[in-house]
Amino acid sequence: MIWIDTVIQGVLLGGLYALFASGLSLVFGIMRLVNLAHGDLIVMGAYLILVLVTLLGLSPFVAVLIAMPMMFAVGWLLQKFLLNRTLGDDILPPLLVTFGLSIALQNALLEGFSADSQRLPTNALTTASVDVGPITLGVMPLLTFGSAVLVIVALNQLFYRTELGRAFRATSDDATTASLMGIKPGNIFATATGIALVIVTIAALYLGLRANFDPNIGPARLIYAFEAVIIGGLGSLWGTLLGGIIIGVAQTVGAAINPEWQILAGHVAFLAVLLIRPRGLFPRVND
Amino acid sequence: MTMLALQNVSKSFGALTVTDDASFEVPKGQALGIIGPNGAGKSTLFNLITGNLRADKGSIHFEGRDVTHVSAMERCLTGIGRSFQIPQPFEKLTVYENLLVAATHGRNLSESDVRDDCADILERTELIKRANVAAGQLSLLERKRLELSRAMATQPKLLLLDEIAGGLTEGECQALIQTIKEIHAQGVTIIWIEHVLHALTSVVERLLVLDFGQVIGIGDPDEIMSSRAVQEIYLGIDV
Amino acid sequence: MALLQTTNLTANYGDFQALFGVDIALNEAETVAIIGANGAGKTTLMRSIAGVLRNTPEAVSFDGRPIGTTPADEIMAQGVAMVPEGRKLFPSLSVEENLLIGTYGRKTSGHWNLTTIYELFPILGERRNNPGTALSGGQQQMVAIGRALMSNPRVLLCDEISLGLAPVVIKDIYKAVPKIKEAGASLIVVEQDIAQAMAVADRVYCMMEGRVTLSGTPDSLSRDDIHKAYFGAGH
Amino acid sequence: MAYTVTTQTRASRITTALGAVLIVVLFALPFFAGRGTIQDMFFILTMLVLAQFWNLLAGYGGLVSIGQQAFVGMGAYALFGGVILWGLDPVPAILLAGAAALVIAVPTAFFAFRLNGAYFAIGTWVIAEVFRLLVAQWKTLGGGTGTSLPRDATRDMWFVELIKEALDVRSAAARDILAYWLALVLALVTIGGIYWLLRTRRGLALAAVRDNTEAAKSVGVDAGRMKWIVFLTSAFGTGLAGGLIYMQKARISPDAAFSVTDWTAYVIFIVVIGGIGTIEGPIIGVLVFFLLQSLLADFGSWYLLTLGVLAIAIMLVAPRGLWGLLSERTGLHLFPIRRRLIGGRLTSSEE
Repeated sequence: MIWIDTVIQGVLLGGLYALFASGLSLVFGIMRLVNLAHGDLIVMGAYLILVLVTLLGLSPFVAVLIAMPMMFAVGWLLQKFLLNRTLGDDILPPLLVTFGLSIALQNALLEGFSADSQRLPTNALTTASVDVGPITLGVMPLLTFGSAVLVIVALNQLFYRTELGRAFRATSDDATTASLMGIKPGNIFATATGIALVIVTIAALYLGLRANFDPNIGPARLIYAFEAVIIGGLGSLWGTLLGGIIIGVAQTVGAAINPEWQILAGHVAFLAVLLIRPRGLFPRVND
Repeated sequence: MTMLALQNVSKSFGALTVTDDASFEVPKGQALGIIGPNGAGKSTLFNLITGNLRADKGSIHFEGRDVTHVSAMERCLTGIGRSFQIPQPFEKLTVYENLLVAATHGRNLSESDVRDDCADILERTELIKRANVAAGQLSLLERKRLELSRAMATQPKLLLLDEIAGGLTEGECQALIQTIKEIHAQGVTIIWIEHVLHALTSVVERLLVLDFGQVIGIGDPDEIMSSRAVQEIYLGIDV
Repeated sequence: MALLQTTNLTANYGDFQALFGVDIALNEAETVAIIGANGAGKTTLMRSIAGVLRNTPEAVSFDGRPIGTTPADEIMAQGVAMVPEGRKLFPSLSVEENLLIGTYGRKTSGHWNLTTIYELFPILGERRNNPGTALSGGQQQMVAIGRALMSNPRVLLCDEISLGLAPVVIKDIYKAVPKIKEAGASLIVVEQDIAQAMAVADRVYCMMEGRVTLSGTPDSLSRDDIHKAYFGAGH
Repeated sequence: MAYTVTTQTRASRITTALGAVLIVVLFALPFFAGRGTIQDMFFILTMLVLAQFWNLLAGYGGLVSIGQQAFVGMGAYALFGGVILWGLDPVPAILLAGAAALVIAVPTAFFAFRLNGAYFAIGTWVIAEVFRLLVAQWKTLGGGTGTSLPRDATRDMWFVELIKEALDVRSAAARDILAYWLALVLALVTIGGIYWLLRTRRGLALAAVRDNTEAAKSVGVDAGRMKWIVFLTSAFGTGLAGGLIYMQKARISPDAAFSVTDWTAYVIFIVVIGGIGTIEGPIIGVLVFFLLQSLLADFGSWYLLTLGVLAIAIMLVAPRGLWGLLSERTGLHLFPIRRRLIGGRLTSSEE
């Protein structure tokens, strides 16, 4: 029984990792860009929500709604004026620029908010739990997982049901031909990163509600996100969710055996998948 | 003696079949020309022979040895040299160093062993005066010459030339033909894809026509050129 | 004043000059063919007009405005659509989505919409939900043409639409050209296939090695002239 | 007339001469410089070694790793393990550090080579994390909190007594001088070794693969093997540096020894700022890095913030770095690797 509980907790934790990963997956899927500052942007999102909560006295769930358009703008501008300039055949510029951004962002947050760990204010709802048969599930993990599923459904709708989604896919296939259709690839990329940062903001909300955060925890979130993306197969959003779940379950099961093994177990699961299926579980055909 | 033999070689990219059941042989010492319209699968056929691509079906034999599953690098070592359609020099290396890579690795020799060979090739291809210039700074003709020189530096028994005369002036083209004729006269087997037909027909002994990845015809250049299939392919069909 | 024209247009890839001062013009309601062997610079010319390659502002003009430095997406929005060489369908998009994306930058009502495209190429209607790349070469070419038509362009640039297609398929595709003209577009058709090009064109330019070597109406040009302009003297 | 090949230029002959003088001065430094200078120089030299190896990996091999801390950390822990568990002297244990890094580089490469480009980068990072977490389980070496080198091991270290007597210094200073000399030797061997490698036919193949992998394969270059050679070489060298750095620190913890900021971020910034793909670049880079650190040391995180922004700016404005800018303008190469054919029909041509 305890094992079923552990696995379910792991699945729900996987929802959080899928939220971390969806933005990364989206950006990679469209422009083959790996943003090494992704984890730090999540942390930045959490601080933004914290500032809004503190200054305006809002609930985190309301503050996130204000933070989302702000983060969209950050993503749009970041892509349009910085990252678009690094795209090309050479992988060094995007890697090094986003790595520089990661370090700069971490230290800007350190300067602004100090190294003290913070937490978003929780209320009765977020600490509540529900009993499903013999198993007790936290409302917060359930909300997180539900949000992850919702985000992925919404992204899939956007991708396959809207004109913007068509433009995303077309630009990802062939940016030059897309420009012959009247598409501005630079703006499409900027919009994609903007949307990725909206998802990052949602991830930041749950990051901040569920645990303490400080300016230095970004890189570890990037690694979880990256593992989820690779396990799922590049470019597959449902694969990313499954990847998140695998990391989550591996971590909770690892922790149940020995608390010190939690993180390690997640990494080992990732390496095992890499060993058996180097292209992930659901690789895109035309990659 | 047969230098190269392809048997029922096919290659597809998704739904698109770019090489369709191709079979032909090239005897040792012969120069074979390959023609066909854009998109007929000529460069793919080359990549299959050099090992830059792997065939889905069929087999490729080089000097009697099955090389179907052998890597591009090893095929080079067994004596298949190539030039690329779009010149692909090592841009930051000098012209001489470009040859040196090919000569030392393609034949597994030391630098001092191959120095004179490389210089000799550069003299023959008229690049010697540019030996110490970075390849990235060469003109188009020089890049084409470098493609040829670098392929020669591996001392190939079979030399594959991919549109080496395209984009050159008539005079430049004639000079290049002369060089290729000399290489051929030394006994190197040549397969040459070319759109500049008069360049091709002045060198090759046999012509192969490719269309939709299929071998439409192979034989004497004059006969092939006057065939209806080639007329249709090159000058179009009447509506 | 021509609808679209190039003036002393040059183009380079690195230090390789692909075009040397090309002057061509397209008048309203006209179809112009550009023929020439591989490497003559035809595709480079098309890419320069469509804005994929940048030039000086005055090198290309459309409707009296210089567009030589205008980005491709804005040129398309002004009404110059291109059927690119090699079809270039988007593999992630279905047939219908490939057609719909053609209107992304220009939503002008006119003769062409999904219904009329499916009338022009009925097979596309049947296969509307297939991935574009699962189609045969000829059908893919139809999608590429339909995609460009969806924006109801004033000028349609067709780059080697017979490329890699069987003769019977080429005939099928070319049957659409008169209907496209009828609906009001002016066309530039780039072809290696001389016979096809001559049959549909009002005027012909022949290119060799980055220069226009011959131009005129199809009737005024003998097969011998063309042969020379095509392969160069000496063959 | 026959052809000959040379790589020398006038600048390189001057460099050789000046370099020889510089090397003598550097070896003699402990005789007239203070302990602070020696410690600064130790830091500069070890960072230079790390930077040269990362540059070999990314700048020549195209393998952008963010996991070099794995080799620093494993090297350092192997040294501590050798000293604490087997009673080795710390000086020879540095070789053990290199060997340990080499050993873990094999499985690391096996996994990481399954990933391409940017994913290779994060993949190496994940693997470094795995090694950090595993080492944190190693209770005899202090687990997560770490441990120190035993006092008698550092006291009785090889050469320390000799240095104490010869220079008339305390044993702590003597250990610093020893570490400095070892770092100097390591840096010289690293630069000399990389320079030698680049001038062999393997180095030529490496440059060819970097310029055009497909074409390189087509002329017989084994591109896959080049990747392995570069990866293993740089792991070994990074491990040696890691061992040496922690021999000098004499205190280790998993978080410090496997720090991505200290052992990879700084190193990347050094190479990018100085100029990637050249031997001169990391040398310039490490000097700029040290200068910035001295200037901004009092400003805490502003320092790293500045470094990050500077690296972004350099990558966008001058992707070949400061040395790239300089050598583009002047054509100067202190470590020329370009072979020039002379003689024969080239005799009349200008040099």
